[in-house]
Amino acid sequence: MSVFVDASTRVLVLGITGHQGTIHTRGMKAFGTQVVAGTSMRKGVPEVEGVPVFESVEDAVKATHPNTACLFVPAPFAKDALFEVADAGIPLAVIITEHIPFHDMLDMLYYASAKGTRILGPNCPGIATPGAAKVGILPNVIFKPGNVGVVSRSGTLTYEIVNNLTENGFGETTCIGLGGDPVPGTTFIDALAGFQKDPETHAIVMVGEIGGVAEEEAAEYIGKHVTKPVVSYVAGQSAPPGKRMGHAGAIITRGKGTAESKVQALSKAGVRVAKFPYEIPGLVRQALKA
Amino acid sequence: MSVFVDASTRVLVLGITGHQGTIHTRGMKAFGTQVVAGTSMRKGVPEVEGVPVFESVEDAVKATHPNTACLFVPAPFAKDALFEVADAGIPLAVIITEHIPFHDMLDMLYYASAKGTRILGPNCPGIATPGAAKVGILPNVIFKPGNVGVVSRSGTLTYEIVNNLTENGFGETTCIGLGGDPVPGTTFIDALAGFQKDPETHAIVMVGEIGGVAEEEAAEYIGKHVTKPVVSYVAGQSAPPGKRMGHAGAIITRGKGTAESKVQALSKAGVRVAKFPYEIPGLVRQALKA
Amino acid sequence: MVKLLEWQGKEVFRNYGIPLPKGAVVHSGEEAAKALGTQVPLPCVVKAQVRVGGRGKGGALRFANTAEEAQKAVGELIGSKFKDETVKEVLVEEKRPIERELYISLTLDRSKRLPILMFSAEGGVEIENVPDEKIHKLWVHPYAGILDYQKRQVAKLLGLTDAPAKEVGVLMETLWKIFQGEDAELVEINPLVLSAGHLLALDSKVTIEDDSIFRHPQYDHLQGDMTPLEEKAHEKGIAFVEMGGDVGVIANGAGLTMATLDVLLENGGKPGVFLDLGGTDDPKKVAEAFLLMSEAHPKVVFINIFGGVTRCDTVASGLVSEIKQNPPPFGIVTRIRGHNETEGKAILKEAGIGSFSDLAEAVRQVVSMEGQ
Amino acid sequence: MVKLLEWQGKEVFRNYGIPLPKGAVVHSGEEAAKALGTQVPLPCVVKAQVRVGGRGKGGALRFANTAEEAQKAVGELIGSKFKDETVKEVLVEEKRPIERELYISLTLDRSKRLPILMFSAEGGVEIENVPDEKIHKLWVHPYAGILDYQKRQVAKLLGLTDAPAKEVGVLMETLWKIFQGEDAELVEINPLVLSAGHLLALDSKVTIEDDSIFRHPQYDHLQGDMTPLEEKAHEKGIAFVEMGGDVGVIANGAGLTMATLDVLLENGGKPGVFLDLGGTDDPKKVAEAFLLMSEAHPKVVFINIFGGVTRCDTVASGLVSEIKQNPPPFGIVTRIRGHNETEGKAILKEAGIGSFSDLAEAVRQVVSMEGQ
Repeated sequence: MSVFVDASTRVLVLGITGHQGTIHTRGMKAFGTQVVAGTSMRKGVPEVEGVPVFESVEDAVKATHPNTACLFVPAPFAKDALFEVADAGIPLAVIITEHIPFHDMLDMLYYASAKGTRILGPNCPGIATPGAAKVGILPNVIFKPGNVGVVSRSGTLTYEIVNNLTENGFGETTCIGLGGDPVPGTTFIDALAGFQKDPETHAIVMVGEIGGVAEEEAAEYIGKHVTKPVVSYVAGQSAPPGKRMGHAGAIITRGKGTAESKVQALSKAGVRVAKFPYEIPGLVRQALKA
Repeated sequence: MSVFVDASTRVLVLGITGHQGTIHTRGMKAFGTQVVAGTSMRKGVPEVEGVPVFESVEDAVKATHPNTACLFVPAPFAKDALFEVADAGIPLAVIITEHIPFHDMLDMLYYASAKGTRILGPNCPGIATPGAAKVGILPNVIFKPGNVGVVSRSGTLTYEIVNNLTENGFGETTCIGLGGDPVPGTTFIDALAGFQKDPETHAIVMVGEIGGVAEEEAAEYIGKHVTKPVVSYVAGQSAPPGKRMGHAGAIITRGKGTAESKVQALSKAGVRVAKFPYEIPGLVRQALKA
Repeated sequence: MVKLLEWQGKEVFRNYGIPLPKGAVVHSGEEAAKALGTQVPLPCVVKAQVRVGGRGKGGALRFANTAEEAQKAVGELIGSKFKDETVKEVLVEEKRPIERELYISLTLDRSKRLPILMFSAEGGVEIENVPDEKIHKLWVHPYAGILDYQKRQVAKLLGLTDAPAKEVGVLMETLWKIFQGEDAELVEINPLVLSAGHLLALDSKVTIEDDSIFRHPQYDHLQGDMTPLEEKAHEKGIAFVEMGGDVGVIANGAGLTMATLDVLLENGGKPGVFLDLGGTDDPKKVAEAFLLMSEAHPKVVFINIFGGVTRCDTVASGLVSEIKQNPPPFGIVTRIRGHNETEGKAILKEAGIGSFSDLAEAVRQVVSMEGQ
Repeated sequence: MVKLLEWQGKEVFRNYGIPLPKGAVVHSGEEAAKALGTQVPLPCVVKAQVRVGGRGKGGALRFANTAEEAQKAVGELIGSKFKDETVKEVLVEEKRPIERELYISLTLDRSKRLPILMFSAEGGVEIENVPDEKIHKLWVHPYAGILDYQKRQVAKLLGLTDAPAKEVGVLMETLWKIFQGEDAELVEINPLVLSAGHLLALDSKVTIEDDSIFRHPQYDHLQGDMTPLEEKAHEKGIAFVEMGGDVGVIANGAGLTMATLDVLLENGGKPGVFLDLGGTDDPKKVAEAFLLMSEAHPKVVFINIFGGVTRCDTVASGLVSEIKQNPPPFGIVTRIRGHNETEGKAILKEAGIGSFSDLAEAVRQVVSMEGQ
């Protein structure tokens, strides 16, 4: 078992003829993912990396029946692309594209939810279920099948943590990168609910960062609904208030979203909180033994 | 048991100080319904028919915790009233108001569904569960508790049929008036699903009329999902094409929505179709014996 | 349903920026000659402004190469009858070269409860005659409106590239704005033509929803396809349909009205007029209904009322007092059921009005009176 | 985040029709005197145009009864420093009678993932200082916009009746149009005043989202609250924050950058600049980062890269070649992990650059070099 993607995942890559689209189609295929189709605004491209390319999502769906979309389309066109995916009835859209205006994302979120499509992202590294499928840009080499579920708002920090877990003998059920944008399609709570339900996940690693109140809300949810052990790290404990720490998600304003409040809420919910990212494998070992 | 309304129903009447609002508040109370609050655009009205009156839905909800709204507000203000009801988290809105533009109703439908509010109507007589609660304008005297579920797009024709059922010794679990407008909030299928699930409903009476394809869709649903006996009558078998028969619902255009196609579809799905409304009690008796 | 004439629909199109041929509405040959000298270039098309369809085959569309020809055509059309509709206005329009004829419309899909955009590369003929597989459909979410990918899809399926591909996207948005902004039931362009490399609306079909007229007073007095009596009833808020037979039917509620008709026809009755009092059973409406009925000259009137909210005795008293004041020139059969039915029937009996409980029995009485 | 100056925000307000006092932006006392003679009536308010808050207490807002007083105030303000921000422009505005001071704003509620409208009857002070129970909140659905019942609600809670009750409804719709139309992160009016019985926006706070600038080029060159170096990095698409210490940190990804900082601070290091290369580990960006770093004059630079998509050896090669070409004026410690880590470290070692696997160990080395 796993969360959101598994061996039955069939990926449609939107923007497959772009630089990123092409590279990561190769990466997804190398991971063992069934990449069944691509779309492109460029006309007359028959295939990319052995994957057939269509002019519209509707055409791709009719011919290849994907159940997951991976969006690499440039930010100004992402909203329309997501509408096309939702109208075609694809239940999961992983949006890698960064710099999508949050006003667009609000429209996308409410349109997608009316059509029954889940969005993961935007501005996220994607999702990987080792041994089954990867949708996005996560590096292939860091994963190993196992019983730890990982969910994170960060990119490279997550790679680092997963790599560390794998090097320490652990493996992952699914690794979910939520992305750091202010309006995420999928939240910690959605991912935690998935891991709680997944029988193969025995422990959950949740990587948060400063800004917003997503970690506090997740802590409340954990306290009420998650019986599996959760290990967490919150990045940005030393960040100065009011400064953007790399992306729009990581900003502390008006005394809200501080690392302190997040760490406190998580600890209160029974989460083992690491002070530094490299403490995570040790805490997971403890948790699994307990 | 029953469908959509029961003894726990707590009604908020929007437009309670209007002529219709006041009369039917009295009627609902006489039926035994818990009418807990009303709202009005008129300021400074403390109560109507012993029901406290508030200036906003939010105020009414805070004070009296209704779980059903009944709208008598004039058509130009119905959309805003429904938004207010949906934002207040009330899960069922029965819209009696007629002449609401269908463009408004489209907005209302998608807003309500995003907020988790079911709309019954507009332009409908409401819903009644004998012995428990009535929301709307259905006459009180025609009902008796029993095991027949009734769903209809008509008003008085339904009263006539229910009265006929009751006079013939039957009683009703719930009687649902969908209303005859082109964009109904609740459809035959929603009601049929409710009756199928309700253990006390042993037979279902479905009163259709010409126009649209709601009866054909209901027939398909019955064929697949309804195991209880269904008796039906379709009004307007003699209606001339292209003429409106009283309200926007009842129009035959482009050869679609004819009585023939409806009767055929229902018969094919195993429904006992009455040629005339007064045949219904006999068919129900047959159905319950079979 | 307010059904706009072609020129009225084109006025709406013009206000929203849809490209149209130059044209003028005229009421006489002289007006046509004047317009051709100034606003409208030759050669031209002369189009009778009627609401019924099939104008092409019926001679309601003519072509003219000279002002004289146009003047003559207009003179002939004005006052002529086209499928029972008298031509009062004629649209004189420049004749534009036509490379292709397309079809596009926006209306409500009641089944999906969503607006539906229909389009076809086979325009210029009645859409009913275009085979299903050549009509493309897409649905519009009321909040999101026309989406960019849908514009590309339409351009592709219509075989449009370059400027017309862009124009059709703009047109889709405009149709959507009209559909929502004017509370339309239907906005149709047939044919939408490719003329000198650009899209152009050659015809218009726009209907406005009755229920929305409160926010569009400009459409209030535009006639629909109702008869004068239907119009009169409409103004009083009574649904009234003329059908050609000689039994008048008065009932309350659309469903009950239709059911009454069903039983009547099955028993050999010929409904001439039917009149739906609506969900109410207000006695005042009964009086108004009687006056309207008199104007339709039925042989016998059948009143079928179910007393729901109002009691049967109230309705019966209202009915009797109206009949006493204005003795109607037709026979009356009543069937009154529901709340306080017995009391109601007693009142009617006293006034000498036949009254039944059983619908089939009542209808048999109506048919026998009709046959006398 | 593009933070508009008061007068820039008011230009936006003016374009959308929000009522404002008469005013003029001036750059000198002379310009002020000219404006007061023509556009702006006396008495007036003289307001330094700076992005930081607390202008009232800090002397950046002055009142003037005569043109001379105003000219003098403007002369004093122009070129002065206000919390590190130099005043370049001054807004001279007519002084209007104030009956009440209110607060209203629209921003994003990240928790509910919905726009939030906040309003309070206690305007004119920093909203942070208004107690929670006096700030009212309502949420706006992105598709449905401001609803009529919400307008009534706001008017009621603000204690507005008659004309101002209607005006606040219109204002809410206008704020919503600005919020969506200009892709704003925040649209705030504080104070919104009741002046001679009508609503008037006395101040403006508008910030535009960076990511939306592609469709609002007019905001492209309006300065935010970044330092010149931060600005330069921003133009290159590199997130760059100056913090005052003397260790430069280069990492890839916001999370990893922050984690690096966390470990550094905990070990007694003083981060001076940090620089997020973003989700990429493109060697070219490393070169650009080095040039920016040099300008910030750090004592030691710590490079913490996780090789995800790009391999570690590629990154190491890029790094070495850049360092050979432009020998940097600071010490370097690297920690490179991930794909082809071993090969990468070998390359760095050959070039004499210290390289670690363990983050804590690397950080201790950084701190020891910083202390030298």
